[in-house]
Amino acid sequence: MPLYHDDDQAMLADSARQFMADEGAITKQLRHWRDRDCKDGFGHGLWKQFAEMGFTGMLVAENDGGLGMGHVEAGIVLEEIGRNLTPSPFLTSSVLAATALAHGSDDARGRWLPGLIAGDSVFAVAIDEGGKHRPERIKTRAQKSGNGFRLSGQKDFVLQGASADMLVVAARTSGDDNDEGGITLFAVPRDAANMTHEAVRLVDSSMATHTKFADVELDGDAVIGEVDGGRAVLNQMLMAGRIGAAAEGVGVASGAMDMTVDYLKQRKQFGKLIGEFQALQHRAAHLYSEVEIARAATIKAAQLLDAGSEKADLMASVAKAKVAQAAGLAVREGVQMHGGIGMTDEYDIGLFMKRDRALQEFLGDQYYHAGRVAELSGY
Amino acid sequence: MPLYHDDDQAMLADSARQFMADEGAITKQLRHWRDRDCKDGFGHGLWKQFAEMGFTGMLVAENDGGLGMGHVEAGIVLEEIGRNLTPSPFLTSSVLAATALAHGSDDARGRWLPGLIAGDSVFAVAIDEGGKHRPERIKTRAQKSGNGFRLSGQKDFVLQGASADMLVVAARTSGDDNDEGGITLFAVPRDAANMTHEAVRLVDSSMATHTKFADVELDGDAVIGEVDGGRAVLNQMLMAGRIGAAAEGVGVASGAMDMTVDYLKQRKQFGKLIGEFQALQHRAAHLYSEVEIARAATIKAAQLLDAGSEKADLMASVAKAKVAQAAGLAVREGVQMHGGIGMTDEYDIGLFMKRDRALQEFLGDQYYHAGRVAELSGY
Amino acid sequence: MSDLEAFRTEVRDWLAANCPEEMRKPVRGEEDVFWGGRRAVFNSDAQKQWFLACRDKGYTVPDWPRDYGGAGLSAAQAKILRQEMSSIGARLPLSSFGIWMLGPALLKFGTEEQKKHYLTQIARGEIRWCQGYSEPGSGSDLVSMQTFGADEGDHWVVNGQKIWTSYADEADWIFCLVRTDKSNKYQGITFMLFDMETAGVSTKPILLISGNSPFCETFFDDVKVPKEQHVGEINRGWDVAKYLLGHEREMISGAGGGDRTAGIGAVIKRMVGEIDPVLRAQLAQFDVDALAYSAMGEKFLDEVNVGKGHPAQPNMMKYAGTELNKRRHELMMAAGGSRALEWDSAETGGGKAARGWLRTKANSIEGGTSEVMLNVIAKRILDLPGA
Amino acid sequence: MSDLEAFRTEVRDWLAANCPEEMRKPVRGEEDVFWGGRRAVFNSDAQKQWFLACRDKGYTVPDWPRDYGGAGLSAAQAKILRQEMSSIGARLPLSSFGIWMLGPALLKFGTEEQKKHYLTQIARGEIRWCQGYSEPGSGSDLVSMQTFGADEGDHWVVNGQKIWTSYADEADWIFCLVRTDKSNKYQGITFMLFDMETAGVSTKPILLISGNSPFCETFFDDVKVPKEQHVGEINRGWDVAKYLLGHEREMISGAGGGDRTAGIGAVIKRMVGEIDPVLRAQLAQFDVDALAYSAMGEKFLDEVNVGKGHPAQPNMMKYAGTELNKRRHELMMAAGGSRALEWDSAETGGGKAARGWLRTKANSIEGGTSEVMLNVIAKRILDLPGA
Repeated sequence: MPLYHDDDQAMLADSARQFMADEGAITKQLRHWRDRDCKDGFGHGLWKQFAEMGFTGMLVAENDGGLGMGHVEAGIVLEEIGRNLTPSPFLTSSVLAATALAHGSDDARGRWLPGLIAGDSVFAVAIDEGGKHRPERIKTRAQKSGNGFRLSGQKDFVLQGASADMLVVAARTSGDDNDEGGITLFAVPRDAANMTHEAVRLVDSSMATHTKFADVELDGDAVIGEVDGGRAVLNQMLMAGRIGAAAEGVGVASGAMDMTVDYLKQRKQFGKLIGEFQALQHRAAHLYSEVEIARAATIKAAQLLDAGSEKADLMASVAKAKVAQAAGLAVREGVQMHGGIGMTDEYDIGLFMKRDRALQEFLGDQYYHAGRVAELSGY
Repeated sequence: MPLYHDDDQAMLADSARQFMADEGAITKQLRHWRDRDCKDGFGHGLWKQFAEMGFTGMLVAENDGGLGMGHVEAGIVLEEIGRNLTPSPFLTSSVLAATALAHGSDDARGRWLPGLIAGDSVFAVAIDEGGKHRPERIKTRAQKSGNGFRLSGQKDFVLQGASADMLVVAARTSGDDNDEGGITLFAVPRDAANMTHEAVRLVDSSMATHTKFADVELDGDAVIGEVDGGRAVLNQMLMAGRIGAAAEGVGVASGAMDMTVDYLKQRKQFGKLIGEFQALQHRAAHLYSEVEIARAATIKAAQLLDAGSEKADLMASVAKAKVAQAAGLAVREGVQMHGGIGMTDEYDIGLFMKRDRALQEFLGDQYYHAGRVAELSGY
Repeated sequence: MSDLEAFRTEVRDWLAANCPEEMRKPVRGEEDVFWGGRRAVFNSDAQKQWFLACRDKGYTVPDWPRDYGGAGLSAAQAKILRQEMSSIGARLPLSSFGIWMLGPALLKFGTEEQKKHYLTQIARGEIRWCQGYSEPGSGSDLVSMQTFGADEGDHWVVNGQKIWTSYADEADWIFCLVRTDKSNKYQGITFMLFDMETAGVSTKPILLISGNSPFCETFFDDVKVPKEQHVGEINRGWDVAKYLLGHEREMISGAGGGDRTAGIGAVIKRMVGEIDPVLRAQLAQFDVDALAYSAMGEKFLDEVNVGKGHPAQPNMMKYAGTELNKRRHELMMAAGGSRALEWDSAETGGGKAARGWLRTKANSIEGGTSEVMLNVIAKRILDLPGA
Repeated sequence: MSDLEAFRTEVRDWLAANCPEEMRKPVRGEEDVFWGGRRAVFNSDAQKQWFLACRDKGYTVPDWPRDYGGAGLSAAQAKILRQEMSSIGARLPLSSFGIWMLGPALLKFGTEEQKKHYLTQIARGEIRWCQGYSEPGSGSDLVSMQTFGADEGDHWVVNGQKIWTSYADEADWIFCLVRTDKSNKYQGITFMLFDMETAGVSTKPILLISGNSPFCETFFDDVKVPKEQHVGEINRGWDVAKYLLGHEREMISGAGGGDRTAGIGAVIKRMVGEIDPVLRAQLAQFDVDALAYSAMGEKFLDEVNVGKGHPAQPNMMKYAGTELNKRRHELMMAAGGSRALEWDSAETGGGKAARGWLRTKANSIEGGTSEVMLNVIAKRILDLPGA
């Protein structure tokens, strides 16, 4: 498959770009909800519009009422989300949870997917424990209890944890903390007893929770996939989520870069447009190069994942790390090149910096993923 | 003590600068010996002149006929050596071996130091085993044999190994390869039987050897310091050598930078002096900043070593790593900013790049020393 | 040397007796900094005790003359005091733009009367100062400054607007650049001092991405400034401003340097316990740079004290120090992970890590951008053409 | 798709039958590269067999028309061939500036007669070409070019000097920029082709820091060039040159990219066994960049094949690819340690690592410096003012 968008993908990109620029714009969504101190961090109305656009269920199989598209297509939508800093539960619900649910039973799919597709439901995923993403080690435990399980432990950095109708929780049903095996995924409904959320607002105005499970009782049918066999599905989720986060990061980087390049063409200092200064030109050109490369890596990773290639895992880490570098550079250069006004809340460039920081951290930062590239390469 | 040169040091710096620019100049020494394929890689005549200048024995105690100066002073001479790429056995003989011999017996000092001070003798140090500097692990073994020892093993990257009158060899007299203790230093004379040198020319035209010891018989009085207690002296040598190499590296960086900044003021492209292009100006200014900081770190490390501070070891690694960064940047920017002619053998800038590479590697590269900074800091 | 060693002993004893334990703990945030001024409030008895002890000893400005409220220390003595304070982690008794910026300019350009009056007020923490340089639309380019002081005989009437005036809403007086001659673009600026309570002065805080507002917009509407309240010659304020900017750069570079620039790897290890290997390598390389910069800071101050070193060196220090500090906070955010992302949770002290990280982004903009610093190095130190 | 899959099978079978085992091993150095030309010598039977098989199949230039010695493959087919060759590690059968540079220019600007004649020679490896662009004193600045061709009716008489002509001493013909109109600084240049054996042409190798001499100075002393031996319009050679530079940049960027840009960490691990943790982190970050750039290379070629992508994108590829390749060799030197420093020892193949490392330093200079690439990106892609 060529590494550019085919005609269908180009059409999707056009409509996603238009939609997000209109409906998902910073003033209309991010600033709107932020300035109202919104407890969800996003607007449910927009989520319904996502459904009308066909975005919510794009990764869901056609048999399950979705569009059966791939991660290249999801990446197209995510790039536009990133470019507009549009707050939504798309990544956690339509990418991560949808990937998990694809491995769920008929019952599970029937119970959860229609709400997702309709834009009525929001899902969260509970993977991390502690401040850093280290899914190789899972301590949260689910013990057999009659027909079901009792879940105990704590998950952190659960995006949209408090507003989600269902949480996909990765827990240990056997083995030691660092074991590869012994993992089971559960679909935990919002009204589960003994589950408590400590909701925190993050730097990018999104909401996350520290979620505690104190003997949460779960039915046997809360299990997604196989008991003790959840690692494979978890890995599938992680690949999808990382590549999705990378695609969103490409959008954040592009948005910040475009805004900055525009500014270079308008702002005068010492009697010249600052874009005439060669030192800034070279830095902008280098940034362009980094962003282009990051985008290529992300599309490649998505294609490999869609093709079921065993190289997808490596390339997902490459993409996540590369995008983190490029987007980090884009927002730092963006603020610096804007000068003083770049530091003010009034200008949007700082919002890109904040969003980038949260996105960098989600599902592993550049250092984690560079280390992973080394490990997967055998050194 | 303030971190700038006092009056005596400033005088030393003036005379070292003048001497090295005159007698140690690239055409007179480096190119001269290189183009003649000199087997020593340096000129013995210059080494005698070093003696006349009082450089050879500057670190040797006054009681032993030296000048009893410190590492700040040695660093002053080394910076000028670096600036002129002057090939000499100063670092191995007057810094490393002299530091070891300061811990030697009266006999050892009496045997070796006069020749060093007079510029008649050249010493080498044999520490590394394998391609990377890892003095924590020493495999070369010296076994008790009658009154003396039998030495077996191989040392690599022995600068001036083939032309040295004596080699200071770090060998293991007890314990396992990775043990801290059990190290003994030996002064091995050039005519020792069963010692063979495979001499190789390095990228900077200096000479090094892979030296093999196949049951080399040594008298008991070849031992420098205590049997099994050589690690402390070795560490002292390493600090002195690393700080010395850093000082030389500061000179290499400064020389490359000065040559490049001069070139920026002469070369025209597109109808302008290339030094007028702001992108190059900013890169040159950044380079200046890095070189200044590297120099400060090196002087600080030398002061701490002279003061016997326990922080000297950490600062030696800081200096070695920082100088490697700064000098690497200086020579890369130097060649790039010179453009095509920077790639030709005819211009000197490439010689700076070659010397920097060899010096980077000697006694640990920037990665080794950054890692050491982390370890010494407890993480 | 023995005189100095005796002084060191004296300092140690004095610190032992006068610096409360509480004042030896790292500053946790803005609330732990004492800025003085008419409206000053101490946030603890210890803070008050420490400030008063230093004030009375002249240690708020150790190397200023005793006549102006200082301790009259020599360069070598001042370094010893710095070292001894640093070794016990003593906090600054008084933070002040008067000390860091206006003071040095007054020492060089002020009349004897001005020195006595203003320097003593500064040393004693009585007046808090702010700085009026930048204007909207003239960030790094001070030449395009518009604020104008009309000559009305014994006073000027000042109209215009300043921006990025740090803590203008909390300051008592301002030192301010005002155009007094419109015919001369590069000169024609006068360095004035006036009370922020003068009629016609108003301020409006600027909300930053960190959620804080350390800077203001400051408006002048027919503000009357008596003619004697200028420093240096009339229409030659640019000389004073340039001199002062050098000191501001020293101060800002101090934010990323000085003795406080120890490594961060060890701190982070204690904080988070486990460090990812690639992140560890980044921290190690940062620590190399930070410890090297710390040596540079020491060398720089030693050279400043004896008048050695290139006069444009503060620009290099400012550039390298602020870039380093930004990188430090990037790494601290990475080490802190998702916890460090929290914006207002109690556990993070109200998002201290994230807000602090965002605040550092201004380091390389305020007091002269990194780009301006590099221009100055290229021109004044490297002597590159057309720079 | 099934047509393409059938083609893939066909290619696989053909490669299995025609690509000798020896030609599937990584190229160890210049001696393993076959450049063709009048004086071509094969350094092994396998090399010869592989070249002849490809030549006869049109696979030296798979996507050129069959009429000019190519295989006439579509973009999709050519990609499949590339993928299959890459997957068995097949060496290039023929390296040639004729293929990479002159060929594309002839395909666009040449007359039918020129195409038939020159392209077929190139495809069959009969003539080895060199490029005459740079002159002493006009490195990146081609406008200041001095070599002049005086109009003598049916021919020009060319005088002047070129520099950095790669392998001029081994080439048969040169494609060369010559000023033919002194009154027009920006135009007035003609793109000429001539035989290096023409009277008045001489070359002198330039010794490089790597100890090798891949470049020459080339001198023209009353060299007679027939009028029909120019490409494009007279005095409009700049258009041809610019077009060709784009292709040169693609080629040079390929040196640091393409499918060969796999990670180096794994290779180094096998080579040295033990890797220092901080160096490992550097290798990991390099591998991230290299694998990402490899994807970019694939995307770039896919876009070129269908005429998508920005026309200045080759400049970006050249910039990023060459900077990456320099970094790759820096890291390989660091991993190799003191052994890699050796300059002429047998164990290091005569200093292969060190010489290769030094050679890469020219990557970001030849074919347009990195600085020129960044200028072009700023101007043509980002549309920045005055760039």
